[in-house]
Amino acid sequence: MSLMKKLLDLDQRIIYALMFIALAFPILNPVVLPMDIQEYSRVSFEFADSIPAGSVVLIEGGLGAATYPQGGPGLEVQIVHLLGKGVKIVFFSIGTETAAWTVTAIDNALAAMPSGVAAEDGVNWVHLGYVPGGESGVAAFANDIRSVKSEDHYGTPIAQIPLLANINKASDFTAVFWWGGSEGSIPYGIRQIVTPFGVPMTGMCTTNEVPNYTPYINSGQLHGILGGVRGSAEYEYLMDMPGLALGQAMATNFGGLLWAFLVVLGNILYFIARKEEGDN
Amino acid sequence: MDSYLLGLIAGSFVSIGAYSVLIGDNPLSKFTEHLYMGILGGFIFATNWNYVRTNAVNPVLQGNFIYIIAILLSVMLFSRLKTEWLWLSRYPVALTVGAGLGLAIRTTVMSDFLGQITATILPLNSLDNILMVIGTVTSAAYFIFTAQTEGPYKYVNKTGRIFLLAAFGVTYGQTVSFRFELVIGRLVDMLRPEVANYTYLMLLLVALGLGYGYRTKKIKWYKGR
Amino acid sequence: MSDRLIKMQIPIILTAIIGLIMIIEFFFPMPTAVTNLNVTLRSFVTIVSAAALILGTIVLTIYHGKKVGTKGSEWYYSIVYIIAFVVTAGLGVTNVRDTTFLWIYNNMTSPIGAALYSLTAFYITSAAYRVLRARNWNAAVLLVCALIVLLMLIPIGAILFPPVVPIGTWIRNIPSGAGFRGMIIGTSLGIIGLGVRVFSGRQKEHMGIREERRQE
Amino acid sequence: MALIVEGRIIGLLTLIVIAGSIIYYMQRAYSGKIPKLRRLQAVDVIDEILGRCVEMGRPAYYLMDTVNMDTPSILAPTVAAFQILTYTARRAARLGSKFFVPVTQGLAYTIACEIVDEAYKAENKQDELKLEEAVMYLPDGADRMYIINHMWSDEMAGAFFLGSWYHKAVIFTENAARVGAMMLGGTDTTHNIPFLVAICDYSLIGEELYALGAYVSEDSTVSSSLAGQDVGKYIAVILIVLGSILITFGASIKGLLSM
Repeated sequence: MSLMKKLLDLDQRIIYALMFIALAFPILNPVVLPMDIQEYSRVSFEFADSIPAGSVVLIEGGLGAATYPQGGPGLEVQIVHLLGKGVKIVFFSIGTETAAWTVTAIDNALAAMPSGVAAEDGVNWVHLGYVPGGESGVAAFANDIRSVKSEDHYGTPIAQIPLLANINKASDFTAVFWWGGSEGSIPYGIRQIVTPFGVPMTGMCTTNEVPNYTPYINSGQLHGILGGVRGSAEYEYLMDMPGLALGQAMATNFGGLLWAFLVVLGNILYFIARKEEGDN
Repeated sequence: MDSYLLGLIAGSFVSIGAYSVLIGDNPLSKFTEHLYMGILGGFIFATNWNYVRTNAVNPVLQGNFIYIIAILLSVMLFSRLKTEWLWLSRYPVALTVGAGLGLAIRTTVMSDFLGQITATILPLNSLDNILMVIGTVTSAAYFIFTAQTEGPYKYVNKTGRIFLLAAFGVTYGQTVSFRFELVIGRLVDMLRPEVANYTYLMLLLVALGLGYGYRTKKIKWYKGR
Repeated sequence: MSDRLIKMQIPIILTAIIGLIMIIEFFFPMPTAVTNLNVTLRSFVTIVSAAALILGTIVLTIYHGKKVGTKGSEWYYSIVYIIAFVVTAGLGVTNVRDTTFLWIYNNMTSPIGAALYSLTAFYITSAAYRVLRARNWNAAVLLVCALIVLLMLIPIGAILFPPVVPIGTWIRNIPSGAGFRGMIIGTSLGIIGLGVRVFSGRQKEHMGIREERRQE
Repeated sequence: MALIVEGRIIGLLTLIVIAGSIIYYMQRAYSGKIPKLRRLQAVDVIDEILGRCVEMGRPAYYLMDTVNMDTPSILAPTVAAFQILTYTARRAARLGSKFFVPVTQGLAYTIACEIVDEAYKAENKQDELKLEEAVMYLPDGADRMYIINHMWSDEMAGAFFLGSWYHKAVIFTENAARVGAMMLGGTDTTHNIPFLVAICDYSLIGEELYALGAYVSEDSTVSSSLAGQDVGKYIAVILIVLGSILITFGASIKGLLSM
């Protein structure tokens, strides 16, 4: 059997092994290649970067077990970014599971916080936890926070939280960051906060949902959007904080290139083999 | 060791077991298969048991007797355990198929049939629009069963096929990238600094075990094709 | 009542009636009683489906039990199944919010599930190497579209081959969009046809009924 | 109160026209007027695959992937897959091929049991059937490992991938191909049909799955209904072409269609 034939009938397990290496290598040794920043991500980042120190922003944490690996790293970097700029953050979630994952994001961000940044619970940030009721819950929250929440996620009464002393409705926030994950909840924010209160908003969703939200971006209701792991990675890249998302996005590079290489190789070999057969 | 770290390690080990299926049928993949099936079976049993209890049994206990019908239909399913009574399960099937097909038909005619037609009605003033109309028409006409593949219809059929294949190619490419993200997500958890050493140890043990098995021919090695 | 009536005709008529109620409710304004009835019927469907899953796991457990009892081939694996099943089901039935039960779900079931889901990445690659070959024009179309779209999606693709981004976007929007539209229109007609055949009682194979035909 | 819900008038009208033409063609077939249909290659492929399995003494797998019968969009292809299963199981019984049908949902499982049981009864081969081994319930998700492992250890020679296919499409077809099985695939899910088309030896695209279900019933009145479905396709083609020409000259029929 010629080498050509052997290569054409390559044992599939060799391909699997190569794929494992191609996908695991960049995770262990993050190689950061220059990356084109997508327009929507750049707009979203610049929007976050333009928030003045001292203002209070609202973050909806909608990442769950399935979406946290892609969105979580981005959210963590954003928390570091905003707190580092002296911006105060109020968190909430519209799901019970996602409220718990938001705690994870806050904890990881605090651990990664550069020293000297003020990041005190209740003063610089507060996590209000789960707000039930879906879109109507968001509406109630936007109109009167105290009507839906009497204590924060950890059980501290709202009256004892200094950050919330002068905050009770959506118009008290400078901006909204909606980390919707795969919840499909970004329109809730647009309909219940952006439109009635005029608070500017941006957010994050999974890659496949990006096309659904482009109309909102074109109409100016949404200031860009971060899509999937690539969106998170671009945030890390722009912050110069290479982390899990950047590693993951770069890892798709190697896998994708290997895939493309194998397909092209398969075709070249196929045509050579066919020509040889034709000659004989 | 706390339950969080223990969970990560357990997750890493069972993932290795799951990935071992890539080699072909082997004892580790068989073990993981049965373990997974058992856990998942138990999970499905428990959650559905709970669902039936809260949504059918409890309403009846609270005096909502119409749910007795649901319980009765559910019990009929168990006729499966005796072949002569199999026909009893046709009643619950009638309910699900009737309701399901009815719901499918009423939405498909609006969103799929009329919706796609309306979206394709485009002014023929650009190449893109013209291609869109031609592509949709020919690929819909590809499925005309009463037309024989000869005469002018042959060309319609061939054109439709090209558009369908382009659509399949795009989906193939798009899925590839998304699937890589899935492996990467799993690997990230398995290769976390606090777990990585356990993962490597497990990999080593598996490699040694399987290697020994294959060398001594105690495990069947499937030839690659 | 004849045997044929209860075993065959009533289920078929029932299918048609329930199906037609669902369709009529959608197109015609209905009194709330009918809408409520439909909601109840749909909740029955979910209950019956849940019960069916319970049945399935019981049958599977009986199968493995028999295998252990008769020491069938590879019966020792069945013990693994039974232990895993009994432990998980036992914990879950006593309390679905039990922490050990949830721990098992989060740390065993989801990782295996995620790992198995991600197996697709490997098979998609080995399949691509084997079958994505430009054997003829049709295959070439599929191959080229797949390659361009993938390169468009990975970050490095746009750096190495900048034109893939506009070309890929165009392919995705126009030819591919058109192909899928045609296919969706066809499929919707297939569903309607299936509905008509089932509701009119012409096709009843899904109930396990197959009669000898009048004409071959 | 309006007689028909607003915005759904044209939908209802379309449904009546399409269903009406399907019933019309079925009625016509009673009086012996049978439309000439293009032959679906897949009908012969079923026998070819089963024949190959008998020859090699290896089993054929009949896989349907997602069979959640409470989800309407999944139910339709599943019912079509059951109709084809009825035919395939019967052919398998007649030819004496080993046959394996794993099912991942309880209700579908009872149906599959009944279908296979009836098929072997009809061929008087009940004694050759071990129902609990031929039709097996596997929890959705866990079936992936079971089927991959068994594809290798059984060295199956033929496989059918019909129904509502999701991510398992590429997992099973690629393994089956590597084991060396001959495959027939068909689904209507847009996300995963590329894999069935690219990997299987023969494939059914979208509506062809439903058509095969009608075809294999071997009842000319049923297969005649396909001619009725074609009326719907002609309607679609005419509406699109006519609508586009009209809109080019400034007259839109879109408003009419959304009545």
